[in-house]
Amino acid sequence: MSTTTLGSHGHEASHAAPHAHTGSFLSTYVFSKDHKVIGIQFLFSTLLWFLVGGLLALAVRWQVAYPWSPMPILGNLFREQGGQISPEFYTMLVTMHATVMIFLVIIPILAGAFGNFLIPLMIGADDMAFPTLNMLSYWFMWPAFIAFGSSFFVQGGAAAAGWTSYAPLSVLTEAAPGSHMGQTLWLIGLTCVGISSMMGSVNYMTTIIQMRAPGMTMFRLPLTIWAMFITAILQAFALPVLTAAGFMQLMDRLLHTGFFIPEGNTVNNALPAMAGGGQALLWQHLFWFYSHPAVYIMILPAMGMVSDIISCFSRKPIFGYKPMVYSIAGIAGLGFVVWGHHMFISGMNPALGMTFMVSTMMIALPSAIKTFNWLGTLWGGKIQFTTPMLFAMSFVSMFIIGGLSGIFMAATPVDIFIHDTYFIVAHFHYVLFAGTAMGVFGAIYFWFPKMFGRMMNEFWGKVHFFLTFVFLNGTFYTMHILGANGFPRRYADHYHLEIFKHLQPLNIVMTWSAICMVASQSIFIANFFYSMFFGPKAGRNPWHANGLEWQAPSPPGHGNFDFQPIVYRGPYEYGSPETTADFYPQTQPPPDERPAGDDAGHGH
Amino acid sequence: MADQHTLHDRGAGAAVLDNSDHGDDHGGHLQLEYHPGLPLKNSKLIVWLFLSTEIMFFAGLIGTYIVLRFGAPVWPQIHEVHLDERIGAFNTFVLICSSVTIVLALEASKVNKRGQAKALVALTLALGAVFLGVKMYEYSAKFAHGIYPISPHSQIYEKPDYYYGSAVRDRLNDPEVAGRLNDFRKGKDVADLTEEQRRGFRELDEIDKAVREPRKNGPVDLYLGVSEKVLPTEEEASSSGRVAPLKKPEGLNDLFPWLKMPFVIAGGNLWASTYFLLTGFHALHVLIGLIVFGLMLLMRLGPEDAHVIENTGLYWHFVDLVWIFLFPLLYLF
Amino acid sequence: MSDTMHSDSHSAMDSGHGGHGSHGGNAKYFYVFFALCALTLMSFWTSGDLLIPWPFRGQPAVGRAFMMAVSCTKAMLVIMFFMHLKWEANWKYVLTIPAGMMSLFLMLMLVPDVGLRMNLRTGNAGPSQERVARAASPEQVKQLGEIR
Amino acid sequence: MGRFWSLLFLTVPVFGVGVFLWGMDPRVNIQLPVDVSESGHNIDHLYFFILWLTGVVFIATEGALFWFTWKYGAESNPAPVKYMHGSHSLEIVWTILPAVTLLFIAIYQMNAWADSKMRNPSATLANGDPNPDITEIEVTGRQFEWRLRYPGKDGKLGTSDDLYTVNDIHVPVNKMVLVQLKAADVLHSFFLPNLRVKQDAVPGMRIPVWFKPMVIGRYDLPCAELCGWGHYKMKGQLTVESEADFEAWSARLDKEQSTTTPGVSAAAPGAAAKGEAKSKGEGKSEE
Ligand code: HEA
Ligand code: HEA
Ligand code: CUA
Ligand SMILES: [Cu+2]
Repeated sequence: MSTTTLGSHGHEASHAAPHAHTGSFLSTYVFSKDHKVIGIQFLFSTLLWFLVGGLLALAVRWQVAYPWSPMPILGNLFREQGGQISPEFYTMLVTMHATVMIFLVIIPILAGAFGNFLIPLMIGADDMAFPTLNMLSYWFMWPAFIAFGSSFFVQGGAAAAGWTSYAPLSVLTEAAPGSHMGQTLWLIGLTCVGISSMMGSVNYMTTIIQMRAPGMTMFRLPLTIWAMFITAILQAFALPVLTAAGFMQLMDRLLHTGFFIPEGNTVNNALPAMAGGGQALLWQHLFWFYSHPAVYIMILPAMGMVSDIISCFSRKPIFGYKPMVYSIAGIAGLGFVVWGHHMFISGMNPALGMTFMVSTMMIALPSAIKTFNWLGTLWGGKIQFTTPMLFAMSFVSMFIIGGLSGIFMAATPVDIFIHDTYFIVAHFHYVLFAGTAMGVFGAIYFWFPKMFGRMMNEFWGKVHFFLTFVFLNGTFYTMHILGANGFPRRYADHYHLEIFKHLQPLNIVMTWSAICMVASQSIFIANFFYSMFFGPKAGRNPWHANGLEWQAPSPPGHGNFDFQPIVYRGPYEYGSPETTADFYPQTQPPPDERPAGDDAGHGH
Repeated sequence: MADQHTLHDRGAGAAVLDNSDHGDDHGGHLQLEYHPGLPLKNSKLIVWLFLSTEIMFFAGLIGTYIVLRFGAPVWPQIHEVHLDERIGAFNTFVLICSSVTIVLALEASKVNKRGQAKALVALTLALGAVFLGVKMYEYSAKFAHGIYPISPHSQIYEKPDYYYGSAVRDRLNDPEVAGRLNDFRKGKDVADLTEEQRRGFRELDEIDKAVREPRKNGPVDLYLGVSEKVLPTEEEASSSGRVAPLKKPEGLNDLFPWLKMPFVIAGGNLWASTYFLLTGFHALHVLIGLIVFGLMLLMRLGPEDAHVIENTGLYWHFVDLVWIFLFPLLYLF
Repeated sequence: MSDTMHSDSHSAMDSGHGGHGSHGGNAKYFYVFFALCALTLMSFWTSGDLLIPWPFRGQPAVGRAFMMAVSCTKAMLVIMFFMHLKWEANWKYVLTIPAGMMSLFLMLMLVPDVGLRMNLRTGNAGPSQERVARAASPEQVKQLGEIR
Repeated sequence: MGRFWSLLFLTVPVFGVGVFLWGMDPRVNIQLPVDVSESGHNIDHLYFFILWLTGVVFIATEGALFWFTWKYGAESNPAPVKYMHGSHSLEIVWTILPAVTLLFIAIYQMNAWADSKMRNPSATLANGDPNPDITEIEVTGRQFEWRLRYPGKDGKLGTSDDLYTVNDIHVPVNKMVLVQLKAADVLHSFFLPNLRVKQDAVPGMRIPVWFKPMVIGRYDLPCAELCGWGHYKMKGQLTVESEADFEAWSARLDKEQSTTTPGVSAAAPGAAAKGEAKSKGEGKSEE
């Protein structure tokens, strides 16, 4: 992160290195405009929130397995209730668990942390197009951190209307305890996250379009960058609608407009709080118009990074580069026309449901193409079972499970039964945790040397992988079975219903599995921090990878490159017959060309 | 948008040529060369990208308005909600003028007519301020009539029904209202009242008696009569043709600002919700534009700043564009 | 997307809107200005009190369609001339068309659910009695007119 | 170590399929709950159809993943990597095949969807009389209970002989039930796991829900849409009984409720609901 390492491996570095950067600590590490620092700031913040979200999940799990029995250890945090989770607290826990995980972990860790860190490095730029804007996009997360974080401590507690915040529950303050200040804070936090993502996304698009190194054509971009690019487009087009909807909900709550409240709505027989005139389903439409594309925002970058990792450790070009690119674009395009699949049972016009069902089925197609191409990449390679590779392969394996369960739900008649049951919970934890989060772990292990200049410990990395992999399946797989029994979501206690009584033992197993899963993350945390300071030094290119980022110093100095990168080929030329090494960096001139630095790279 | 010119705009492909732009935070490192995808400056590209997100933002808002409006069983005529399309048309004209002035400012700055450019930007700023001023006037007229959403229940009622009746009675039971009415009945301070106000009190007195004497008329007729006295509306000339009343009829609420009597506007609540939502967010955009224009006046506005004018101009034209749709949708539909 | 980029990337930077007022002086802005004013008047015409009375008084749908057409024309003029899109390369379509399509699609999909909420719909769902009882109804509006 | 990891990936399909097979074992009895409706088997059929189909895809893809990691591990695979960038024909194959499969599923299920959500039975005959083949009930979800209204003797909802209960639905067996679903305050969801019925109740909307119970018994009616802190305890009960029992039950209810005058508020919850619904229905008139 400091310029002193710049050029330490240096070819051609001599003229770039000497200018030592003399900023204050504040401007170098806190209010830095350097994309790498911002990326790492995002990484640390989101990992911290990941831990918070994980602990919230444990509280949720505890209640589901042992309703009303005081929670050990974590229960000390709410000792005034005797460590017992009350029903209103449970809905808060579920809501905030999902909110934290989605808005403060997965979205910012993908776009914010990895997007920031990787985009300029992988396209050969010295920074983002607008560094100040970039810095602001990080600092706009803080109001959100504060709003979400503080909402636990305000009167009535945090938001408790589910992460989907369905109106009218979220609008009528009389209807739920967390619907007082907590819900307002939730909406404010959401808006800030939105503004942050917005600034990030326009910046990323500009950077990727305009600041690629000579020779880096669009079809020589690593898939990570393609995924980030298309994710940015998704953000740019989908998010404003959520922002608009969020403002409407805020107005409904604060100014008592009536967008989401129909006439004649009563709470507890009381006279209508507002005159209303609106439509409850409108919120759902607007919310999912963003949040369905958002689920792809939450997986596409991981897919991109996994593609890079798989190709690198199969020592083989990615199978079907262009189909991969087109399928990312296809997912994004189709992603805008399927939002209704969350509303099949919502009272939406059933004819609309039919249309959305067909488009939802079709969206499995690009995902299928991607899955098959990953498998194709593995086929005939020389697979190195490094930690990042294990995580990447588990991404593929787990995404298949999560994706296939999506087919059940896309089938409207089946969704009648499984909607709002644990089948859904299983589905999205498979795509989100077992998919994206595993992909993110892989990416952390993969790019850690670039970020901090040191390697993470392989052995403990594998132990971390093994435990996480086993316990995650133990936690989430059986949720499918629960769902098939109609086990409803967001229930503080299921067992007073006759048909769910026999499912408690299964839940106990899952809860203990979840506890072990969270516990095994301590290995990761220890490995992460130990390696940051004491890990073996990584050279520029510890994995023998092709991407531009691996030609820069580790960690890259200010301005990233100590030479002018010129790109001669795509990023996946592993095992090319043109060279003797099994990798072929994008910047390495072909044997019949003059050495880099000339204007040779301009033609394409 | 606001900090457009403060952001480091490292012109596409100009990395090598354009060292001057790399301020303190880029000191010293190697200047990289790029292969830009589009023949645009980065700043212009990002403004266009930003505008496309804005399209979606307003699509969300306008779409909401359209579906709610046409789904509503009844929507108020604009004169029922005291909206005047001539004011809207005037504001449209103002925004169109400001669009012209900003584009002329751009041309002027390109040919290095700094003074002219500055004057035109200032003119744009002034026009934008006029727009906001008119908007404020319109808002305050609505607020004065009690046409706005408010908790726990707005003063707008959909129907002259039981709920409306009890709201009227509640209001009449309010100590302040009841007190003033009683004072009038007792003849206290009557001398200080104008003729109009005396008439108003007499009407209020009638209302007070009528609503406490149930089923004299059918409640619908009775309450409609009440509402009509509280906030009269000009009758429509025909079902779609609208004749704008030049002199607004005065109602009891206009006469007595303290009265705040509820009234009936069919569809009025949702109308108020959407009207303030759309115009509010548009006005916010105008305001941001004005701030940027204000900052621009501090610049030299020669050819070197032309891109700043161009980018703000793009934003400003977009704001104009939104209004081009809002005007007919809100005032003429 | 990338195709457009490629074809554009080498048409030199200044061939775009390099900024030398090369599109026929400022007169065009005034023409556009007058056109916009005239169009505003035209949509204002539908409200009926200009010199010639608006001929479609009884049919609000005609007036609305007319106004939207006028607004789209105005928007086109602003985009093309003031925002200089007339002189930009193909990238303008990449940005504007998807956004336009998506916003149209959003509105379209809202119609059956929100736009028709008071009507009977597929599957025979409809508004609840409570809602009908509290919502304003067209009959009442007629009554209102009679009283006034 | 490579072998170890490929075996780990092999456990995924083994464990995955195993769990479902174990769940289907009648002794364990962790599977779809008993279906007692006339048309629920359509949904079950689709569920199992998709289960088999995705099961095959699952085993194939996970199996391939295992096999490739087993065969092409760097430690054990002496062959050089296959340097290739993909295959056009393969891409076409694995685009068309899933596309056809998915389209097939999409079309295959449309009928079941239309049957359960679009082709609603009518509560009235063509001449306006109540349809004798249908039990019509109005169900209103509110925090945190289900309020029910039966048409009473005249078979019409909204008349003075309507009957009211809370959380306790009785329906005759073998007869189509048409529920007019509403919500008073927030979203709820009318979920009958044993009848494969689920429909959100939306404030401001009246949504028809229909089913035909075929087996006498009592079934749980949980609420399946988050409706506040008491969401979990918002449970009703569906009692499916013989026509005679149902008649007896409604006659008893009728007797109870016609003796209670609507004004008396200290009465049973059912009667309270009645009084309230009445005043709401007559909102237009003076008190
Ligand atoms: C990263 C996030 C992510 C991803 C990628 C997906 C992917 C998909 N999702 Fe999921 N989804 C969520 C996150 C995600 N989802 C979340 C968070 C919710 C719940 C929100 C809430 O209510 O709280 C949800 C809910 C949800 C629902 C609503 C359920 C309900 O509430 O009733 C539906 C319904 O159709 C659905 C469908 C799908 C489909 C069809 C895909 C497809 O894209 C999957 C495609 C992938 C495959 C199919 C696997 C690989 C392909 C093959 C191996 C090829 C061969 C396959 C076949 C021929 C079938 N999802
Ligand atoms: C990205 C999204 C994400 C992730 C990762 C998770 C992770 C987990 N989730 Fe969650 N969940 C959701 C998104 C997510 N969830 C959503 C959207 C809902 C729906 C909410 C609603 O209905 O509104 C939900 C709901 C939900 C429920 C259903 C509640 C209900 O409906 O009643 C349950 C129950 O078991 C659950 C459990 C878990 C568990 C055990 C984990 C575990 O996997 C958690 C494991 C946690 C860790 C492993 C943390 C590790 C920490 C680190 C690695 C940090 C390292 C730190 C440094 C280096 C500094 N979740
Ligand atoms: Cu009612 Cu959940
Ligand atoms: Cu979705």
